[in-house]
Amino acid sequence: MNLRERLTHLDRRWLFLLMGLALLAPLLMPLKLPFAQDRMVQDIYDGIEKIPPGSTVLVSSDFDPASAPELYPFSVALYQHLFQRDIKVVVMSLWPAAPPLVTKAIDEVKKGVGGKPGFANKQYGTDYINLGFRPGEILVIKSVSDDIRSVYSADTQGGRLDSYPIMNGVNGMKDFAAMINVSAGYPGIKEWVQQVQSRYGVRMACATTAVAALDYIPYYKSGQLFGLSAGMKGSADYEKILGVDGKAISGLDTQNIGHLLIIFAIVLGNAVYFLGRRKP
Amino acid sequence: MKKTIPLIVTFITGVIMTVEYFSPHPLVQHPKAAIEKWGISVMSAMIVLGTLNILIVNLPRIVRKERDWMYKAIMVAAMIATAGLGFYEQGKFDDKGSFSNWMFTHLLVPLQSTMFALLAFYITSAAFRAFRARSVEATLLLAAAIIVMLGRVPIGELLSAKLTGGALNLPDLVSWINDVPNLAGKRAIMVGAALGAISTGIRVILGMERSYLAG
Amino acid sequence: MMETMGAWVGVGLTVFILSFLYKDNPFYKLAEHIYLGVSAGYWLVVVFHTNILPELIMPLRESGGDPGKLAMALTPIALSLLMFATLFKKIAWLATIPIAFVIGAFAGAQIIGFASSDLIIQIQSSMQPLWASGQTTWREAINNWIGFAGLICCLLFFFFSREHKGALGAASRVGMYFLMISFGASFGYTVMGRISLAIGRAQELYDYHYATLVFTVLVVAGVFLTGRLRKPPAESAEMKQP
Amino acid sequence: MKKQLETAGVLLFLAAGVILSAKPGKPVGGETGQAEGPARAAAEARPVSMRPAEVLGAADRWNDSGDALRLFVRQSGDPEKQALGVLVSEGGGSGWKPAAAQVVVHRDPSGKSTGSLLPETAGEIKDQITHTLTAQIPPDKRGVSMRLRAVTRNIASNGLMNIAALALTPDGRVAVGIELSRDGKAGLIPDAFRLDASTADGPTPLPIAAHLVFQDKDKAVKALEEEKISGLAGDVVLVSLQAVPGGDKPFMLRAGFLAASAQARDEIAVSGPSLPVAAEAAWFNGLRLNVALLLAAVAGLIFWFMWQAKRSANLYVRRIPGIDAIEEAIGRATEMGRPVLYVPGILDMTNIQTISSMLILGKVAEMVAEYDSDIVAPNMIPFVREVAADVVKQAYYNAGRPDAFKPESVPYLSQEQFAFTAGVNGIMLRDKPAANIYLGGFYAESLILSETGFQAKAIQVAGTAEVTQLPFFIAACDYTLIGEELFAASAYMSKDPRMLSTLKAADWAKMLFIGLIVIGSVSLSLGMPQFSQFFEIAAMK
Repeated sequence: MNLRERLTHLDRRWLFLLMGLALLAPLLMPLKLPFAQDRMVQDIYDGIEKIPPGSTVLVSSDFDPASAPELYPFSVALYQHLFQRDIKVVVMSLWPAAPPLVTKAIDEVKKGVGGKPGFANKQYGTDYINLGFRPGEILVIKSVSDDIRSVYSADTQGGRLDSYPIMNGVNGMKDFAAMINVSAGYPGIKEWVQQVQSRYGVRMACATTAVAALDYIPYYKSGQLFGLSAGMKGSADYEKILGVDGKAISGLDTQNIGHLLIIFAIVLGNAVYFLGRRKP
Repeated sequence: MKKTIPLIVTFITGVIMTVEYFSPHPLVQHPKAAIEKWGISVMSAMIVLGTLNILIVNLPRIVRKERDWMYKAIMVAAMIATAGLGFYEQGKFDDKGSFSNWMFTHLLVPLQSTMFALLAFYITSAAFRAFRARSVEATLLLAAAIIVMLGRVPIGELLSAKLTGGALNLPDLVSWINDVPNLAGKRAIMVGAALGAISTGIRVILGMERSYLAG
Repeated sequence: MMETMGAWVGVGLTVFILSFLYKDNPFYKLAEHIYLGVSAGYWLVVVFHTNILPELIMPLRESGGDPGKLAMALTPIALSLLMFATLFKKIAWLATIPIAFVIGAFAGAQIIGFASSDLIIQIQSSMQPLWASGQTTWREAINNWIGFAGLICCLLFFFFSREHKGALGAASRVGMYFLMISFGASFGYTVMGRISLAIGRAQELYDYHYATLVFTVLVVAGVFLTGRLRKPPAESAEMKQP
Repeated sequence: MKKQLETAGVLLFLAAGVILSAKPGKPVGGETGQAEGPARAAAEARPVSMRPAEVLGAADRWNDSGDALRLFVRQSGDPEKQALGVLVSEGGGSGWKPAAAQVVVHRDPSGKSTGSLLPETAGEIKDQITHTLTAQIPPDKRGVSMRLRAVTRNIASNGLMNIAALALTPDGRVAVGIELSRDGKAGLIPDAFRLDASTADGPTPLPIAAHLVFQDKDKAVKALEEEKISGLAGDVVLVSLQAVPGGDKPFMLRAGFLAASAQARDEIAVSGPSLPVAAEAAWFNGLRLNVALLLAAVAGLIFWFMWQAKRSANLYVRRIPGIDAIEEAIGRATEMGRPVLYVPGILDMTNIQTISSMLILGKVAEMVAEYDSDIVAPNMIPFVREVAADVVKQAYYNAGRPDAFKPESVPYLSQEQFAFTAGVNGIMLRDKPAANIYLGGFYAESLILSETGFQAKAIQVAGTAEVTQLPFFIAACDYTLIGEELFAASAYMSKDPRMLSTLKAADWAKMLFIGLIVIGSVSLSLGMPQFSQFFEIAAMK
């Protein structure tokens, strides 16, 4: 069996092993290479900087643990940024597994994370609120944007919305200075843009997984989204702009080797394939 | 009757939800709000039904000791344990220190994220074994993919700058690909998909598309 | 104590699932079924506590005998209950009513969403100045030309009522190339996304490396002990699952 | 050779991208980043100066949606020299933006801004000023004059009523408060930035949300915080309230100006109550005319071709290469005596991709039944499984072999994505199907399925509208139906004239869009933005 044949019949578990090593190696010896920030992420930052302090922003946290490596660091940085700007945050979710992650992220931010001081003074119900999950996908999106209380009579703590000062005067999409969607798929960005952004003209930005990000470029280019963060790189960019040393920046380190491995695999696989075709 | 009633229901809800965008009149807006609220209830019932189905499908199998019945039993036990604890603690999955939160953090999170983490491995194997430059299309796709893959990581940025003496900035090229050719392609797909969705929507509302009634 | 135990459990389950990469084995199956059970239980509780209790049952209690309010509270409950008709063969068709209700609502909402956001806004923002003037630089103008031509060619690629010959054929071919570049870019992003998913896990395993080692040894030994470690056939049979 | 040339051409194109994407100067896309086209530029332009100015009125009819309100302002003292300022709101509440694009302003050499109302809008102003009132400050109140000019009402898109009141702050040292009352008795609400029913004297039975919006809101907020209100001289202040429409008694409004100091807001002046305004519902939101027209055009095309299809079932649709591939694959599977694997995706029946997939499944199963071959169609959603089983059964019936249908050939595997995927992979490795057909909605499993199928050397035909998954299918499958091609294939295979007619309608709609884009781009290049502006969504303006 020559090398080409061996490669053709290579057990894929060797490749799994290689990828495993590629994932672990940077943890042992970080490369810490510098990187340029994406303009679309810079736009999110600039957009939030433009929101006057004291305004209320709606965050729809539509992801679950599966996409947490990509989107959780973004959420953390986002709450840090919003708290830093003294913006009030109303968080809701269209994904059932999201609300505990929201609580966790905000707790971390309050404690202080990534070299940023904490925001211990932020009060639940006054500075932020976690409304929780509702089933119903676009129907929830539509109801929330007209009248939050029609779907959310209570928050995750079981309290009536009217018992929280932050909800005072907040009834629908018109009362939010911006809407930020952290989305891992359906229901997510597309539904928010279609049902809410194009209808109410609310300023909207999104963080999404790298997988889906490019599908939403048309929304960004048409101005429907004022910023778009793609996957872990986007989260790392945001952390960098914000001056946080977060999880995404260290994660990006791991991506270096992983990407090189995949490119190597594609090139090698094709080489083997074409050589094999020539010698039938 | 079995077909007519659902078709009428679809027609009414569909028309109200369409017209609602154009008419701010309360006679349209109030039914619309009710449809949204009721629809949400129906969808939560669907979820409950789905969970019930797990029991209905698996319990007989466990009782009959079919193949892998032990795993099914573990699944049902895990489900009942989670649900039981959750109901006992009133669904407070985000209360630190509660059992529900422990289950969420130490069972659901690692399990779900590892399930998806498998994809990182599969993509390596697929890259090696299945992604072939068999045609002009596939070649082009892989070329663009490699550029983007390199341009999105620090090491690619560094290499491109070093190798070309700063003439080529990969992240800029990636931005250009995203903003120009990618935009054209994605927008065309978006427009086409929108046309498809609209025509299907119209057919559904008018009862010409009724495949969802089968079964 | 609970936390440490939790971390060990988490690492253990992670290793169990990753063992699937080697081949299907009882550890993976165990973890998989725990996952299915836990997530189903989680869904049930969450839906009950976030919707059924506050939005369906509470309004009933709060209606206070007011017939109008009572009717408004009862209708969604009745609709939801109809869903459960599927469980009974004879009246199963009744479940199509709530399904039809939701499908109609989704269809209507989507018609509007797609028409406003994905058609009209996209068409509007595709209208770009094609030569440099005022605010537009030449570089932008060239990019606008590429985008303009690309979009039109891509739209022509999805043209079905004419044979793709001659000019239309050429245009649709160009359109296909644009599509391929755009798919290629997505492909690159997807690779990035997929690798990201594993990074969190790698970090966790690294952080609790004692647990990782213990469980890895356990799984390897277990796979040996169950006697399934025969040389797999040439084709990867590890995916086999009934 | 042709292939190589084409590849070279495309690679050259990518190389051109290097040049186009390179710095110097700003990155492609411009420094504004997201800005694209004049629409955005206009939205972010500075408002025209309106100092000192007088609010002429607000157009009532235009904001019946609550999505926009336009104000007309002219320079006081000189009615001949008019400037027209326009504020457009996103949603009637927060986020009022000056839209300079709609202002016609001439500047004379002395620097004074003069302008004229657009002829048609001038007419509308006259007709539409419905409620105007003026209030003079009592002489002892520092000699500041104050006006509450226009009060408008409308129904917002959420069915609530918007009431907008305009007030002017001539000397700039004041902020504004507003009063809402049903009988003219309730007191002034002394909060310049949050108006809420709960802070009024006695609870108002209406859910009221109000906003104060300055032309430059950021500046106003900052100024108030720093107690430097003087910077706001001459700004138009706009207050919008929402109230539920219905047969209730009408509302009245009063505007009051407060001293700027945040600690002590001395009341400077209060206007008299406005004329009663009552909520009234509108039937059609004129601002959404463009969406209505476009939707009508698309629907019209669909209905027209449907009618055509009924009259003459002669609708040409080109052959789609993917269909040949499917037929070829089934043929080969039959020859090899191996089954055909058909995966209808993992989405529910509500998804159009699944619906299309079911139509194709019917045809594929029919072919399989005719060839006396086998089909396996695993499912992830129980409901889809039921439909798929029906479809396959019907197909066997149509092929005249109803007894050959086996329910287990349409198995339900698992509702969990990866368990389902593993199950399908198991089928591939066990049953060794010679043709794998993946049509419908796919997510992450596309990669795993197509790789396993490639390794198993099956002919693979895929099709999905999930754009993110297309790259994997294209790279690993023999033929891929891209997006709409999936729907086209289902129409083509069903030969149903109604389906074909939708396809034809979509083609014509695309032609229409191409036409619009060409006209819009050319007119924009010629400096005529009106055409493209017509297509702007009201909320986005």
